[in-house]
Amino acid sequence: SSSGGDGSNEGGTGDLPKIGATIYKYDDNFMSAVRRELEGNAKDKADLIINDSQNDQAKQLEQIDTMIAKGVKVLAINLVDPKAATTVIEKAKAAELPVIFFNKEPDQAAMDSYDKAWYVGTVSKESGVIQGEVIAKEWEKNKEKWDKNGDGKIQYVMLKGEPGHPDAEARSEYSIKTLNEKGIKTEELAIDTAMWDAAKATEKMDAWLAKFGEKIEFVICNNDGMASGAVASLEKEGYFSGDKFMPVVGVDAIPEIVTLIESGKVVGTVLNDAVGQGKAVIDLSINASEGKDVLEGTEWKLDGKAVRVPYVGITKDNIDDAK
Amino acid sequence: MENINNEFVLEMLNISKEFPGVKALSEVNLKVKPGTVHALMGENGAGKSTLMKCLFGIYQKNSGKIFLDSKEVNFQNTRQALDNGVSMVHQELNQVRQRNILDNIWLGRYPKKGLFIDEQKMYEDTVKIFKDLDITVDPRQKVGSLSVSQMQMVEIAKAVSYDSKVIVMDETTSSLTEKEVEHLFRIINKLRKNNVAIIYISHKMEEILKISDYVTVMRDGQLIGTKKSSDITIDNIISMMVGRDMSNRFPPKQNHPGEIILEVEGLTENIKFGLKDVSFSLKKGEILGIAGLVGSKRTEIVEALFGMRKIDSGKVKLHNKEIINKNPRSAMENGFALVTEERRSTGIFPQLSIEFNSTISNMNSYRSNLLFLSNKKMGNDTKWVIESMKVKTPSTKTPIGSLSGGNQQKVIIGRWLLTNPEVLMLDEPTRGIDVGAKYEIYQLINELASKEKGIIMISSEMPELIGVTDRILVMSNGKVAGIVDSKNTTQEEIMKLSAKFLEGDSYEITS
Amino acid sequence: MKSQVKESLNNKTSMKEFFTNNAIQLVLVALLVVIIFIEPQFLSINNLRNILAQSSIRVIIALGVGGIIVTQGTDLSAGRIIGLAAVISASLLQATDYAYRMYPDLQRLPIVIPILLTMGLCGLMGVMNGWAVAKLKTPPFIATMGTMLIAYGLTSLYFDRPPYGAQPIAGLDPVFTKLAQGNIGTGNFRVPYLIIYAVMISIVMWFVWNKTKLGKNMFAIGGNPEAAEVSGVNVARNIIIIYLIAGALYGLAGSLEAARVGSATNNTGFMYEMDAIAACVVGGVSFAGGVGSIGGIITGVLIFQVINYGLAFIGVSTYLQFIVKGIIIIAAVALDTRKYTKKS
Amino acid sequence: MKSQVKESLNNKTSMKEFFTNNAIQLVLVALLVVIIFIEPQFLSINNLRNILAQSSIRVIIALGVGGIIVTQGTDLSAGRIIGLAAVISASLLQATDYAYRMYPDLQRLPIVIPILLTMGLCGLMGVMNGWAVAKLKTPPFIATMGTMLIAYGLTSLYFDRPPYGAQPIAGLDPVFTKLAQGNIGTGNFRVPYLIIYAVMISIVMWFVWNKTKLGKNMFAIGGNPEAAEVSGVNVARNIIIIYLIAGALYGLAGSLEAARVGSATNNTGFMYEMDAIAACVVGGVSFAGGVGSIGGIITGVLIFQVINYGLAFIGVSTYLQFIVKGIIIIAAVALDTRKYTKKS
Ligand SMILES: Nc1ncnc2c1ncn2[C@@H]1O[C@H](COP(=O)(O)OP(=O)(O)OP(=O)(O)O)[C@@H](O)[C@H]1O
Ligand SMILES: Nc1ncnc2c1ncn2[C@@H]1O[C@H](COP(=O)(O)OP(=O)(O)OP(=O)(O)O)[C@@H](O)[C@H]1O
Ligand SMILES: OC[C@H]1O[C@@H](O)[C@H](O)[C@@H](O)[C@H]1O
Ligand SMILES: [Mg+2]
Ligand SMILES: [Mg+2]
Repeated sequence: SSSGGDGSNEGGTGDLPKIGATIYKYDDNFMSAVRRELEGNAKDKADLIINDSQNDQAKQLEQIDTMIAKGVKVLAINLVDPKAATTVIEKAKAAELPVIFFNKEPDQAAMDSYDKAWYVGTVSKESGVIQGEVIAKEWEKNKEKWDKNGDGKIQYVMLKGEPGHPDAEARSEYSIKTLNEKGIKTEELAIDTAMWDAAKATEKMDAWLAKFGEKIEFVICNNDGMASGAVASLEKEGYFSGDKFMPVVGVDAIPEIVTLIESGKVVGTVLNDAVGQGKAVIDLSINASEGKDVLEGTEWKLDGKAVRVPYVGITKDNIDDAK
Repeated sequence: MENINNEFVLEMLNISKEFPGVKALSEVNLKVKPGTVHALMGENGAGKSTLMKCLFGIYQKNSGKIFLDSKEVNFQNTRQALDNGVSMVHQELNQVRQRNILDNIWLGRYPKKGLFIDEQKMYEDTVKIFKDLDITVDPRQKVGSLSVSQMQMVEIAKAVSYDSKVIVMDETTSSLTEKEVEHLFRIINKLRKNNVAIIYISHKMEEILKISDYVTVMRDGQLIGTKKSSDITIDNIISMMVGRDMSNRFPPKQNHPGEIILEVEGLTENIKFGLKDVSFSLKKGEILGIAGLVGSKRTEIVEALFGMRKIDSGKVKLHNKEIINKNPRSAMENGFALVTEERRSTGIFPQLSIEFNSTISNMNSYRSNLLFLSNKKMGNDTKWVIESMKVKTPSTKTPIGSLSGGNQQKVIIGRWLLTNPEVLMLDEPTRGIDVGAKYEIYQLINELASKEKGIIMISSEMPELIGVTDRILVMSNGKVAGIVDSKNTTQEEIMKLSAKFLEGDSYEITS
Repeated sequence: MKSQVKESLNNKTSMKEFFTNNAIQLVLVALLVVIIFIEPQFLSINNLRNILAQSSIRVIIALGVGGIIVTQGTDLSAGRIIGLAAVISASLLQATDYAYRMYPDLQRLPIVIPILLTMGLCGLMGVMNGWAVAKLKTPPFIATMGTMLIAYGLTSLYFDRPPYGAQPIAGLDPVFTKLAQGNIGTGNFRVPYLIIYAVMISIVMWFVWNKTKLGKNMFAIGGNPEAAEVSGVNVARNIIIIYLIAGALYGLAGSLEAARVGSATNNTGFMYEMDAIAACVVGGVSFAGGVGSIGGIITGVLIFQVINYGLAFIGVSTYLQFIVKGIIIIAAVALDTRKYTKKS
Repeated sequence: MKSQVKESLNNKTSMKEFFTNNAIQLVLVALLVVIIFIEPQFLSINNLRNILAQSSIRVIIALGVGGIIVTQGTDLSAGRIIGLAAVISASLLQATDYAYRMYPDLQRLPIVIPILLTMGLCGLMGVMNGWAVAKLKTPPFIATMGTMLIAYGLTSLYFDRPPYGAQPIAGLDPVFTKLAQGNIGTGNFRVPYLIIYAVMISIVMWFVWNKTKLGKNMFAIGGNPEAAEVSGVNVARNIIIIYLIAGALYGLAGSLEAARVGSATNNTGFMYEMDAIAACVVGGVSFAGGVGSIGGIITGVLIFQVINYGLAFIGVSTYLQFIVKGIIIIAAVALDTRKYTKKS
C-alpha cells in the first residue's frame, strides 16, 4: 500500500504484490498527476515502490537494479529515454520479471524481444497532432480578428521544450504539420527552447514581443508550463485587458491552464489522461506480477502489446473534461 | 612556586605545548618587566613563535599559567588578547593585501558613526599615528602595492596603535634596511619610555644587545636562561642558543676563483623602473655578493637571469656562449638555480611534504625507468637535504608548512643544491635564520664554491656579505654603482655606493 | 618613487589603464554594439527595459552569492532556496477566488507577511550554510550542496501535497503578481517595479559592502582569513551573517520570481546559482576571495542577460546559441583577466 | 627530536591519528553499518556488486575531475563532454541491422575505433579547457562553463540531424553494450566488466599521480603555482595535459555510459560533473589545490553511491532521500575536516 505524498514500501504488506516503478522526473507536472493515480490505484492492492529518475536514464537503470535486488515482482517503468527500453528488458529478463512501460513508448522491436513486456500510454506524435487540431479549430472560428495582417496565414512563435526530447520534437513538428495538412498556411516568426520552463518562457516571450509585437498571431507552446510563462509576459505588455488579445496554446491540461482557459487567457491545450494511464499501469502490473493475463478483470484493450490511452484536445467548450 | 610579584607585567610559567609529533614547548618560563625590551632568542624551531602564540590566544597551551598584571589570563582568541593590552607583530606578515592600509590597521576595531564606518576618523587617526612614528606612506594605498619593508612598518604601526601594555615583535626586522631598523629602534625607545613592555624576537645578534634590556634564550622548546643584556656578550648568547661554543660567525674561506663562467653585459629590464645597463662577470668558484638598498633592484637581476623577467636588452654569456633563459626551466637547463627571496609565495609548497619540497626541481633524475619515479632515489636525496642542511623535522613526510621558518628555508636551499647547478643564485638566503644555521649555510656556500660553482648572493646584512663573498656588486637605483673587493672594503664604502644614484641626491638620472 | 607614480599618469598610460581596468564594462558595450550592428532594431527603449527587468531578480541573487564568494565561499543552494521561497510565498498568496488553492480556507494576506516570512526562513537556511562553513569547517561547496539537497527536499515535501499534489502553484493574488509585473509610469516611459527593487537593493548592498564594519570584515576575511582572525575579527560570526543576508536575498528573489512568472513549482530556481556565480566571476569577483564590487556584479549579470536576450532577439538558432554564449563568456573574461597578469 | 618522534608513536596517539586520518573511510564503514542495521538484507554480494558497478563510471569521471581540482581548477564541462562522447560513439556503433541508424551505410566498426576517437576528441575539448585556463588565464569556473556550453551545443547539433532528427541513438552493437553490461564469471561470482575497468584506470591513475613527474608537477602547481613556475615546472603545459587526461577519461566514460544505458541523447551526462566534484571534495581533494588522493576520490564516489543505493534500498521516500543525503554529506565532511582544524 502506499499513501499520499510519496510512494514507498511500508511494513506489514508482505502479501501484496510488490511493484517497482520509476517516474522519469518528479518535476514533470503531468507525470506528477500520473504518479498520484498510480498511488491511488495501488492502495490496498499492491506494495508500490516509486523512484524519481531525475531525468537521467543511467540513474533509472540503477534504480531498477536496486528494485530487483529488493525483490519486486513486476517493473512499471516510465523511461527517461524511450530507446533505452532494450537495456531495461535485458535486466527484467535476467531477473525473470514482467515489465510494464508507460508514458514513453519503446520501439516495436524492443517490445517484441520480450513476451513479458507491455506498454501503457500515448504516442508523442498524437499530442502534436491534437494540438494542431485545437489550433485549427480556434483559428477557423476567430480568423477575422486573429489574422491581424489579413494574409490568411498564421504568423506564429513557438516555445519548444527541451531540444531532443521526443515530446518536444514531435509536438513542434506535428502541430504545424497538422495545420498545414488542414490547408492552413503558417509562417514561423521564431522558435526557441524554453526548456519546458515557465520563467524561461516569459523571458523569450519578452524578447519576441519587443521584436515582433503585433506581428505575432499565435503562441504555440510544447507544454502548459511554458504557456503560462508566455501569458505572464503577455500580461505585462497589456494583453488580455481591453481588446488586446493573443491566442496561446499548450499541452498537458494542468489545473493552472484549465483556469487560464476558463478566464480566456489560453485558448486550448491537450489533455494527457493521467487518470486512465495511472489506473491501467496498476491493473496490468498486478496481473503480470501474479502471472495472470494482463487484462484479466479489467476494461482495457490491447493494441498489440499496448494499452492506448488517448489524448483529448481541450478548449473552453469541453473544459470540464479536464477537471 | 614563588608568589606572584608585581615587578612583572607579564609572567608565563611552566608553559608546555605539543603538536602532533612535536613537543614544541616544555615548561618554559618567561617574565617581563614593564618598560623593558626583552629579547627572546633561539635557533629556528626553538619555539619562540609558539610561545608567543600561546600568549596571544592563537594556540592554546597544554599546561602552565600566564599572568598579566598579576591576574591570571588564558586568552581563547586574539580578540581577548588585544582587549587586554597584548598586541603582536607576526613573523609571517598577516595582512589583507587586496585592501588599503586604513582597512588593515583598523581591522577588528573599525570606528563607527551611526551605522557606517567613520572613514574620516580612520584616516585622521592613522595620519596621527604615522606622524608620531615618522612613517611616510599614504594610508590610502593598497597594502599589496607596498614594499615588504613598508608592509612591515604598517604592521608595527598597527601593533603600537593598540596602546598595549605588552607588544610582541616576532622577527620584525628581517626585511628592514638598516635605516628602517634604526627607525624602529626609535619607536621602541619611545614605547619603553611609556612603560610598555616589548618582547623582541630576532636572529640579528647586533640588534639584540643594542636594543634589549634582558635576553631569554630557548633551545629545543626549553628555557635555557634569562640574562641581563648588560651582563652578556654575543658569544654568550650564541653558545646558549646552540649549546656549544662558536668562535667564529663566518667559516674560513677556502675557495679559489678561477676563470670566468658567466658574463652579463648591459642587462636592461623595464627601463623606467627596472634594471639599467647592468654588467658584471662571475668566476668559477667565486662568491659574488650583491648589496644595495631595498628597492635598488637587486632581486631583479637574479630574476632576470633566471628567466622570470623579460629582458629588454643586454647579453648573458655562459662559458663565452650567449644564452637566453626565457623561463626558469630553460635557466635550469643552462645550469642556473635560484633560491628566491619570498619563501612563502615563491618557495614552499606548504601542504606538501619535506620530501616533495626537496625533490620537486630535480624530478628528471629520479626516473627509475622511462615513466616512473624511484621512491628510493627521492628518499635518499631527501635524507641528504635533511642531514646536510641540519633540518629539524619529525619525518620526511611532514608538511613543510609546519616547520619553523628557518627550517623551511634550509629545505629550499637543499632543493636547489640537488639540481647541482653551475650558477647558484641566493636572494637573501639567511633571512630569518638562526646563527647556527647561518653558519651551516655559509659553509655550504663555501663548499660549493670550492667545487667550482659560481655563486651570487644577495643580502642586506653587510657583515655577512663582507664575511662570505669574494667581491660585492653594489646596486643603486637599478644601476651598478660599483664592484668592490670584499677583503678590502668597508661597510661605509658600500653604503656610499648604495646611495650613488638615488633621486634627489643626483642629477645623473634623467631620461 | 613619487615622481615615478606621477610619470605613469601621463595620457597614454592612463588611457590604457582605463581600458584594462574597465575591460568588462567595455566588453558589455562591445557586445551591445555588435548586436545592434547585426540587428539595428535591437536599439530600443523597450529592449533596454526588458533586459533590465529580466536582470533585476538575477542581480538580487548575484548580490547575495557575490558576498559569499568574496569570503572565499560559494553557494550551490541559492537556486533551491529560491524555489523554497517561491513555493511558500506563492502558496500563501493565491487569489481567494482561484479554484485550486493549496490552503482553500486561507484568508487573503497582506503581501508583506509571506514575503517577510520567506525572507526569514531563507535567511535561516543561509545561517545553516554559514554555520556549516564557519563552525563545522565544511568546505562551502559541500556545505551548500548539502543545504541545496535539504532545501529541495523540503520544497518538494511542501509542494507535493494534497489536495492537488505536485501542480504549479498558480492563480496568484493580482496584487502580488503586480508587484513583479507592474510598472511606474506608462507607455514608453514606464519603469518596471523590478528594476526599482534591484536598484534599491544594489544601493543598500553597496553601503553594506563599502561603508559598514560587516563589509570591511567580509573583504578582510576573504582576503586573508588569518589576518582577520589575529586582528580580533569574529570570523565565524561574520561569515554566518554574510550567508544569512544572502539567504534573505534569495527569499526575496524567490517571492519576486513567483510573482513574475505567475506561478511556482518545486523546480523554480533550479540552477539559478550557476548563473549568479558566473555573473559574479565575470564581474570580477574572485574565487580566491577578498575581491569584488557591486558594480562589477551588476555588469556581470547584464552581460549574461544581454547575451541571452540578444541571441534570442537576433534569432540565432537554439544550439548555436549555446556555442556562441560559451565563446563569448570565455573571451570576455579572458580579456578582462589581462589586467591582472601583466608582470612588469 | 628523535626521541620525541618515537614518543608520539605510542599506541594511544597512533590510534587517534589513524582515526582522524582515515575519517572519511570510517564514515563509509559507519554508513554501511547503519544501513545494514536498518535493513539486514542489504548485506549481500548482489548489493555490493551493484554498488561497485554503479560507482565504476563515476570513479572514472571523478579521477579526471580530481586531477583538475588538485591544480586549483574545476570542471563544469565534464558532464556535457561525456554527453558528446556518448552520442558520437553510439552513433558509430549502432547495430548494422538496426532500422534507425544515424549512418545507414556505415560498416560495422571494431569498437575500439569509435572509443579511441571519442577519447581523442574529448581530450581535445579538455585541451581547450586547459588552454583557456593556462594561457588565457580565464578562471577555471568560467573556462569550463564556456566549454560546457560549447560541448552541449556541438552535441545537440550532431545529435539533432537528418534522417531521424532528435531521436535517442539506440540499437547499439551488442558487442558494444556487452562491454558495459557484461560480466566475467557467472551467478553470484560474476564480476561486471565495468568494475574491472574502474580498477584498472584507478591503478593507472594512481601511478600517474604518485610515480610520475606529471603527477608531482600537478601537486606542485596546485600547492603553489608561483613556486612551481620558479622550480622549473612548465605550469601551462602541465595544466593543459591534466585537462587533456581528464577529457580523455570523460570520453571513455561517455562511451561506457552509452553502452551501459544502451542509448544516448544530448542530455546524457547532464550534471555528472556535480557528482564527480562532490565526490572528490568528500574524498579529501581540496579546492585550495595541492591536496588529494586516488583512494580518497574512490572513497568519495563510494560514499555517494552507498547513500544513493542504501537510501533507496531501505525505502526512504524520494523527497526525504534528498534531505537525508544533504545531512549525511555535511556531517561526513564536517567529521573528516576535523583532522585539519584540531585547534591543538
Ligand atoms: N602549527 C604547527 N603544527 C605543527 N608543528 C608546529 C606548528 N607550529 C610550530 N610547530 C613546530 O614547533 C616547533 C617550534 O616552532 P616555532 O615556529 O615556534 O619556532 P621559532 O623558534 O619561532 O623558529 P624560527 O626562528 O624559525 O621562527 C617547530 O619544531 C615547528 O615545526
Ligand atoms: N615598478 C615598481 N612599482 C611598484 N613597486 C615597485 C616597483 N619596483 C619595485 N617596487 C617595490 O619595491 C620593492 C623592492 O624592490 P626590489 O625587489 O627591486 O628591490 P631589491 O633591492 O631587490 O630589494 P630586496 O632586497 O628586498 O629584494 C618591491 O617589493 C616592490 O614592491
Ligand atoms: O519532459 C518534460 C515534459 O514532458 C512532457 O511529456 C510534458 O508534456 C511536458 O509538460 C514536460 O513536462
Ligand atoms: Mg497572418
Ligand atoms: Mg618563529
